[in-house]
Amino acid sequence: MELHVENLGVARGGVPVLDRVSFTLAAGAALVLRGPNGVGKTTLLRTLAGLQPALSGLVRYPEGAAAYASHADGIKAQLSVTENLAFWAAVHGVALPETVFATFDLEDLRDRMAGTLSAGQKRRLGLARLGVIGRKVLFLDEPTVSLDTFSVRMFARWLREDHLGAGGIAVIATHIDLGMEAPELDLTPFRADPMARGGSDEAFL
Amino acid sequence: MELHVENLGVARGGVPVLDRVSFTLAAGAALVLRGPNGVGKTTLLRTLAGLQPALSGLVRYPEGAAAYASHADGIKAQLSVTENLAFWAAVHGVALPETVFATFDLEDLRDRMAGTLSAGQKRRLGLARLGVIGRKVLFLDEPTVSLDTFSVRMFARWLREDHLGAGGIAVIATHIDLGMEAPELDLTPFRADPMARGGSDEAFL
Amino acid sequence: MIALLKRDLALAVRAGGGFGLGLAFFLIVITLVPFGVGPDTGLLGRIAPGIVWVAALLAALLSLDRIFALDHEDGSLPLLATSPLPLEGVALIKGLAHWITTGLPLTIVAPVLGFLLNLDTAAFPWLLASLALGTPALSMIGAFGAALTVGLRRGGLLMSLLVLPLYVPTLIFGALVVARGAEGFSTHMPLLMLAGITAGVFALMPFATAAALRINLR
Amino acid sequence: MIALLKRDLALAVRAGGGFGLGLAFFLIVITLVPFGVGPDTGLLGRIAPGIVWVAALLAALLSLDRIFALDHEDGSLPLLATSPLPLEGVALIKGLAHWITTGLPLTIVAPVLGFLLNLDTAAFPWLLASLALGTPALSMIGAFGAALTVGLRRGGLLMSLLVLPLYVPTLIFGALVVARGAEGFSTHMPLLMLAGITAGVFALMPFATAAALRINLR
Amino acid sequence: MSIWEYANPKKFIATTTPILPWLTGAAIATLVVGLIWGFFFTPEAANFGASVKIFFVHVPSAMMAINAWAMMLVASLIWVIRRHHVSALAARAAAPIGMVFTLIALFTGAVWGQPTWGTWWEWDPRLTSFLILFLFYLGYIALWEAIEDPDTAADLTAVLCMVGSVFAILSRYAVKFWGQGLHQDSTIAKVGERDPLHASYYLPALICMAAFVLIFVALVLIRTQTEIRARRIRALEARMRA
Amino acid sequence: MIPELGKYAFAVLSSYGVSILLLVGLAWMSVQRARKLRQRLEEVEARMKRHG
Ligand code: HEM
Ligand SMILES: Nc1ncnc2c1ncn2[C@@H]1O[C@H](COP(=O)(O)OP(=O)(O)OP(=O)(O)O)[C@@H](O)[C@H]1O
Ligand SMILES: Nc1ncnc2c1ncn2[C@@H]1O[C@H](COP(=O)(O)OP(=O)(O)OP(=O)(O)O)[C@@H](O)[C@H]1O
Ligand SMILES: [Mg+2]
Ligand SMILES: [Mg+2]
Repeated sequence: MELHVENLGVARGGVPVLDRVSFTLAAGAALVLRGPNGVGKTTLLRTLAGLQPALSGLVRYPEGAAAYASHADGIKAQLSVTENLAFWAAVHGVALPETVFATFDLEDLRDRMAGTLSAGQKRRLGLARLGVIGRKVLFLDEPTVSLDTFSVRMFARWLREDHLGAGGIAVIATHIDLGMEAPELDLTPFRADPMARGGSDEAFL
Repeated sequence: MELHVENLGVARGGVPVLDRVSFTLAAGAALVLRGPNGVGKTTLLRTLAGLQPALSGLVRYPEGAAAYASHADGIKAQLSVTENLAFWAAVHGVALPETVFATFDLEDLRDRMAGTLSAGQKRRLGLARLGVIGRKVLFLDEPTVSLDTFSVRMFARWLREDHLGAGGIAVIATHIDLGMEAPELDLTPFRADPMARGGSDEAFL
Repeated sequence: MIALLKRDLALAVRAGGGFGLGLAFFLIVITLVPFGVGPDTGLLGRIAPGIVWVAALLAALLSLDRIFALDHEDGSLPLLATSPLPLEGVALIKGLAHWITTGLPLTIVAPVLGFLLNLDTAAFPWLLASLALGTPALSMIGAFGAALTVGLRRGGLLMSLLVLPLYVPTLIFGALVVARGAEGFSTHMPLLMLAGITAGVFALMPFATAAALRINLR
Repeated sequence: MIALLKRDLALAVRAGGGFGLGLAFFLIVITLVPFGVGPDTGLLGRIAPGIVWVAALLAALLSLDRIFALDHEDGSLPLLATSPLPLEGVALIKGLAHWITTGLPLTIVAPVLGFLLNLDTAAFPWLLASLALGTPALSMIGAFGAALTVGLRRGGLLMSLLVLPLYVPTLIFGALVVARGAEGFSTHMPLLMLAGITAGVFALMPFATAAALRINLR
Repeated sequence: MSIWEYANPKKFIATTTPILPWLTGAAIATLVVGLIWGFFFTPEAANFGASVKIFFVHVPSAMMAINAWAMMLVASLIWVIRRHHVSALAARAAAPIGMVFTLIALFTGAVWGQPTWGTWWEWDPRLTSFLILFLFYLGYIALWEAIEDPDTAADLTAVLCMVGSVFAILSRYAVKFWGQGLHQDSTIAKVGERDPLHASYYLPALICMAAFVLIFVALVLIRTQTEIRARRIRALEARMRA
Repeated sequence: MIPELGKYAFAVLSSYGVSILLLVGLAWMSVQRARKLRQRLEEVEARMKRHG
């Protein structure tokens, strides 16, 4: 199990955003992406997760091992917390682990309709999905937005012990401190020259 | 100009959430609301802004002086950054101040459609609206979510110098450090007894 | 208020043709009817006034959820409610913008569609007059329905259910104007009624709409 | 896949009656037509097959945007796309869920509405048969249209525009079955065609729908 | 003591519970008497034949279908002005009953029309306005069901009920103007005039009407109590979770 | 016993039948829901007492 990224170039809206990004993560390793707003963190993560095509370069990890999580987490307001998680468990063909409610501090909210949760509670539900589906390679876009410090620590603990400890891999974009040691990668130096070749508009330059 | 809150009780979904909240802010003062996820910060701010009725108690500030800002900031994806701000300026009957683009680091993005902004850029646009409409009493719900450290500092500067410095008032809910000294109010002790009277369900208890 | 009208029109144009689409739907419904009913021109001519009016109504209906739902989703609505604009004015402007983007273009092309359905030529001016007079009421009643259901995710169908019975008087008088016009009878009375309905709706509905919005924003 | 079907049905029921509303719309369109056309029962009886079918089509159309748009807005769609489910299967299930919540109830009540429009009693079994056979195709074609427009904010009207021409063959044969049934002619040919269309649509559309989804998710 | 005290949910349940058995009994008794009289012991009419017996379910249900909406309008107004929860819940409780009465009137009218007018359905003004009334009931109920927050639902449905009432009257007028009717005019109110209802029908008809009124009141009370309990369950559960 | 209804038999019988059916159905549903909710309320109140 390894995530290997080589000379990756990514684009958004037809404009190259990042260029020549390379790194390799072994099982159990995490990488924190840093960089100012608009540098291309979200674009990079979506490309890694296979949700949009790369401009150039190469991404390699075992097929069907990746999961992507962003602000919008596929939470249905009209389903209860348990129903939401049970659905994703069923889709991924796994049983809903009972421990997940304790891990993500959702015990008291089990039967609450997801639509009535507060911002941070909703975020915890979104993260709990990751604990349910058990994918090994996680691409997380600002996972701790709206979480209070206690929940941030709780999430970091889960990531460190349950996910990475079990041989998982994680790439995390964030502006705030996660309270866990992991190598950081500042994306500023990889900014693509907007006039560079590449992108779907290439033929017209 | 003064914001006076006395014995305020607020509810969400018919359930009392906070009770007996009191504070007074003079012109030029800010208050940071703290508290774990789900304690009722968002509910309190919405009540203060007049978007939902209070259960009990009293809120007093000059009529028409308040503005509320949350994650959803009324940004139209199909309008450009300038058009978005110009619209809110027109609705509030003020001219669009040229300085606002520099203040919120939007110079380069002026003619960009708002839908193509990154998460942090969109947030900056949402905050710029506050700089445009010039309301004196601000209720801000996690204003710096998704902002990079540079932008957070920039926003704190604006708040301190341009807003509070000009006699404004601000109540801010946040989980992260804003990098500015302001008194904090932890809401945990004000948690309402769920069985307390009050709430739209009162008659049925 | 002018700013709001301008913004709504700009959004309608940019969001992939707010103008064109109401029209296109109107056109398509009218062309579908001959497929369903069969190509008998006499029959088509007789049902034409009713079909044109029902199609206009459905075209208006289908775009109603644009009126407030978008502003609700992106959080504009509470901001507008706390802005210096009176909410009644917002409601009125929203209805007006909806009419300009659907009712107006539809009125203008209606004569062309009258041909498609073999409508008697004598009825064409009446078709135009009745649509011009009646479609504003459809938009304003629709704004009320949209305001009632704005809090609900995809309240589209519920809104149709609420709005359609409210459309009945407008529809009856509108189609009656055209039908009577086609047969050469006096259209005085239904035209007057149509005008009365539109006037009444514009006088009262903004208040009901604003009330519904206030309740939903709570 | 069963989980997805169950979830979609649960959501349809909880979101304020996904079942009832498609039906209500069907009923309302059919009751509106006489208001437009006038109370002449002979005339109504003759246009009834076409009107019922056009109404069924519009009822299906109006709820199409529920198929994918909700899942797109809350981010479920990319998650489903990266899940172990094949996207073709997702498309099929989505079409099926739509049929169960709109096409099926609509087929069941159609005879009652036949009464309202004075449809010949001989045509009732044919009405039922044609709707039962044809509405699944409407849902599946609709899912394709919904997939094409899923990225666009309020693609509702654009979707209608794309989908309606695709509905024409189903509409023609469906209405033809009923009309021939009413007049006592053989309904063999149009019924066969209808069955063919539905079978073809179910064989091919899931692939086209999945392809459209993949492109829109990029 | 003010009459508004009964608008307190507990007081309402306490006062209505002892009345309910009597009311229910009276409703069932009058209905049984009225229908049996109407069905077995009335003569055939000259113009309607034996079908005149339908009169005894058709007219009371048609009457009560309209009255139920009127009651909902009054209850909605009370809710909007005085904000008594029971009033809003009573309006909610009455809607399905009104809808069923509308359905009965529509159905009995339709099967009556078949032998007398030769058609199940005719786009006659009176019939048509009943169809519209049915749609109003449907929309009103659907709106109640669709909204989570009970007070929001009460407010919005009240607004709908008021606006809907205006449009219902407007539709009645529009429909009258749009087609000429087959349906006969009201004769009940014309007792003593030139063409009064025959005396042998008058008494059973009156009993049936009383029966429908009693049924309506009894069901409204039962259903309002149920709605109050549902609301109380909701309130208690919300607090237990919090 | 049943009066002579002639050609109106279906009309009269079905209107009485359907009307009674609808009324009884509505009453039954109302009573059933009343009973169910009364029971649930009692449970909830009991639970409430235990939790204080
Ligand atoms: C679906 C069809 C019908 C509907 C919706 C309907 C509706 C009504 C309504 C609203 C009333 C008025 C009740 C009142 O006075 O407050 C009424 C009364 C009456 N209807 Fe119908 N009706 C229908 C069909 C028929 C038919 C087919 C007949 C007989 C041929 C009929 C005979 C009567 C009579 C005799 C009255 C009593 C009039 C009076 O003396 O006041 N109705 N109906
Ligand atoms: N359609 C478009 N045309 C041009 N540029 C675009 C378009 N869409 C996005 N961009 C730009 O692409 C860049 C990358 O955006 P991305 O969302 O990846 O940034 P990010 O690093 O995630 O930022 P943040 O920290 O604010 O979330 C941004 O500068 C954005 O403005
Ligand atoms: N319909 C409802 N029924 C019961 N409780 C609800 C309902 N809606 C919200 N709540 C609860 O009300 C509480 C207050 O929520 P609120 O959004 O104000 O919290 P918050 O302090 O802003 O939290 P966060 O930091 O996560 O944004 C939460 O515990 C939430 O779960
Ligand atoms: Mg980002
Ligand atoms: Mg919050």
